[in-house]
Amino acid sequence: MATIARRPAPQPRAHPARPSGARNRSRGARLLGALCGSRGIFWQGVAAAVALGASAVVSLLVVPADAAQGDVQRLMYVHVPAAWTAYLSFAVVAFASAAYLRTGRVHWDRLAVAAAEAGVLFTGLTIALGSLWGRPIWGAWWTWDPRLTTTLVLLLVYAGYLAVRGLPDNPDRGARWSAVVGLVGFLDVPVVHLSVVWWRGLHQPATVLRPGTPTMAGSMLAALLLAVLAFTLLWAYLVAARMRTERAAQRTRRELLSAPVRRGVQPVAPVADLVATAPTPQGAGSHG
Amino acid sequence: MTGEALALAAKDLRLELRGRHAVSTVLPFAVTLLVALGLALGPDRPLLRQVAPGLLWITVLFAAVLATRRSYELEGEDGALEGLLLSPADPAAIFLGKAAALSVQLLALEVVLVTVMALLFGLPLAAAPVALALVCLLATVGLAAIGSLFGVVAQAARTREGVLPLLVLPAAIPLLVDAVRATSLALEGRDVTGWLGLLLSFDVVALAAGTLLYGYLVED
Amino acid sequence: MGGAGGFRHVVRRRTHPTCRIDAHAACLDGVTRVFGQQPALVRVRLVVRPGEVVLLRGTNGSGKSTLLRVLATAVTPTHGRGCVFGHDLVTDRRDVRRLTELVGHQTRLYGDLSAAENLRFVARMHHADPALVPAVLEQVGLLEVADERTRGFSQGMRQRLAMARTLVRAPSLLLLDEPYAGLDDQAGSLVHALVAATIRRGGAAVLASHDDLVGFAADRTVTLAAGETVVVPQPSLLSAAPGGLT
Amino acid sequence: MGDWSYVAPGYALTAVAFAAAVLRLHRRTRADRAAAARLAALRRSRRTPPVPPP
Repeated sequence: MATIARRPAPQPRAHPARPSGARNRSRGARLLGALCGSRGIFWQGVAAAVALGASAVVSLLVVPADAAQGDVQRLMYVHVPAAWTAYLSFAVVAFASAAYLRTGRVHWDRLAVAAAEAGVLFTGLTIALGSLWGRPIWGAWWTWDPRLTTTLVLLLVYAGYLAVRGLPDNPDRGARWSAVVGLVGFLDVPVVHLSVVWWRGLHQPATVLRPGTPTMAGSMLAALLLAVLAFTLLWAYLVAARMRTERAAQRTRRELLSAPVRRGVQPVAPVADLVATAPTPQGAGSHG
Repeated sequence: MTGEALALAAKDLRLELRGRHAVSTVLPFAVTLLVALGLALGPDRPLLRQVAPGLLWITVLFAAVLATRRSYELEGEDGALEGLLLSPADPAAIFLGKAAALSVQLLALEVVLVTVMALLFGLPLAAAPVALALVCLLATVGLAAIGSLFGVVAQAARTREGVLPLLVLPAAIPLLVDAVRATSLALEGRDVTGWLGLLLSFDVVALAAGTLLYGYLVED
Repeated sequence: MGGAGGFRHVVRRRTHPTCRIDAHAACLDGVTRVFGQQPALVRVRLVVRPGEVVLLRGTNGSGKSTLLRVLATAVTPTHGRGCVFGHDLVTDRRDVRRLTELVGHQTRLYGDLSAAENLRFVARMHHADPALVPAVLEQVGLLEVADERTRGFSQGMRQRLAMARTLVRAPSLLLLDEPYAGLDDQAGSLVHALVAATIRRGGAAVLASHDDLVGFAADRTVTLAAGETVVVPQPSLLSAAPGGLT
Repeated sequence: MGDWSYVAPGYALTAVAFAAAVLRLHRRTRADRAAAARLAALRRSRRTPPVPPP
């Protein structure tokens, strides 16, 4: 019987407009992909470490102390970049939350979570350093300075963002709730700042804490910009690494739903320890 | 859309008149808190008059949290909230209806609280009654908007206890600051237009956020 | 596209082409739904044609209620797609909600409102005619308690009121979750009248029930086990021989 | 008035905070990698045809 000539399986015709394979992704996407790959993150970490080291050396030793405040003013080189990074991550949380609500893409939510967690770190640091610096200058650990108070409100909003994530049993819903809290918190910040400025009734010019006034000595400004760059690099590293862990956690969670695994595992506990306690697979395959 | 919001607000208020929860629990709580705060600060009348606005708005804030929780509990009792969400009504209409009903309840509460404070702390209400009324109105609308927005989160969350204050209080901080300052200025008869503008901007932000984002909170 | 208010946020899922045609009253295409870690529904495929009554059978926790709640858009499917009368379950929620009514053990009533007030509120929220309320109450036999608060009603009376709500709304897709629990025979016949009315209107009905339908022919029976549809060979006329997986 | 007793704790606090954050992330990455490995093993074992029950 004539063997039926096997028609060669139709090759998956690459869509003419979009050649398949890595080449079709735009240059930006490829660069982002490289940055977020585990190797990329490692080099980000190294760059951040180098920049932080250099900035510490410069701001502690090289730069002259401030005429009025003396060495205490060196705290500016950590307090101001921390404040800048805190507000940066808050803006990223708000933007990513809005994008997640708008498009429903999961990577926006991961970016929002990563930025929120980094935000909590830097906001807490800003407040601690701010009061540490305020102590010798204003003689009090806490003054209702508009910026410090707004940063404190920022910290409360971050706490709300992270607390709301775990509330519903449906992780998608938790992500949506936290996105809404992140957005509402972001809309709050300008009103908070304005209220506190009026509330104190003080309209004195920017206090010495406010940087960037060109009157600062050239070298100090350079040291400050280096510190800001270093903090931003570290922030980028923390966010990128946190996004990878979030992606891995979500992948594991979805993995647990795939049929072969599901039968072997009775998922009740959270993913991390759940996998650790997963019983050794029964059936012939178990080689444990 | 407005028809549904009005129907919902009317239903909420009728439920309130029937259940009289605000009158029977929230009001006594508020007055007790006020008196306790007053006692804690001592009999010194000028001091009391100076902190009176702060006491008023702290009490209203906590009363708002209680009233919001009660309003959503009534919905959740028999799954009525899900009935609302499964109706073709736009989530924004549900939000506005709840916020309107809550505002009316809180305003009624404030009228009583302000008169009680006027008696206890000897506040010169006659100084600028219109300004005072405007401040109370704008502050209450903002508070009701935040309460209604986050109330559904507290109702649907697994651990219900501490969620509502955790979400409402940080968001209400600017409102608290503005209302206290505006009230004290109003009592002294000074100009409050700047603060009213700030309160108004807060209300616009809160209502806009509520209208746009309520849909995301309620969908499962 | 009347996306439900703020819920335009949705994973950009195109509904399966075959699903879009209006021939289907409801269709689920590989719907999975996970609660926390427990998958309640796993890749369920279901097609309900207009005029059809589908009976869902299965043990407790087999996913019957979740399936009804997914069809009623009370719950979003984690994976997979579905549509009701051509409206996608995830993007065209308001249209789906205009057409479907889910009656479960929760009767969604306000305790402090009277029966009539509850129904008038439902009529206004669903753009139905409030004048229908007295007639409907009479039909479910609650006319004499129309002005009493529902807080004092028994479970059976509350479920009759829930059915009255369905009559007021006149939905196209009727989703009944254990409609017979706690009902006497007379109320049971009300359920049949309700389903028959929906079918006459060209709608469809999906019932989840343990006990056998007395004097009632479901066109098709779907059995669920652990969230997955199980093909069980049995005659479709249930009243003939109660079988299937129990 | 240049007083290092405030600057030193400030920088120390910053260094400790950063180190803690990086360490936490590193530990999580390692835990995720272990989880992924376990799952892969579980999936591989599942794929081998199970021996028919006796």
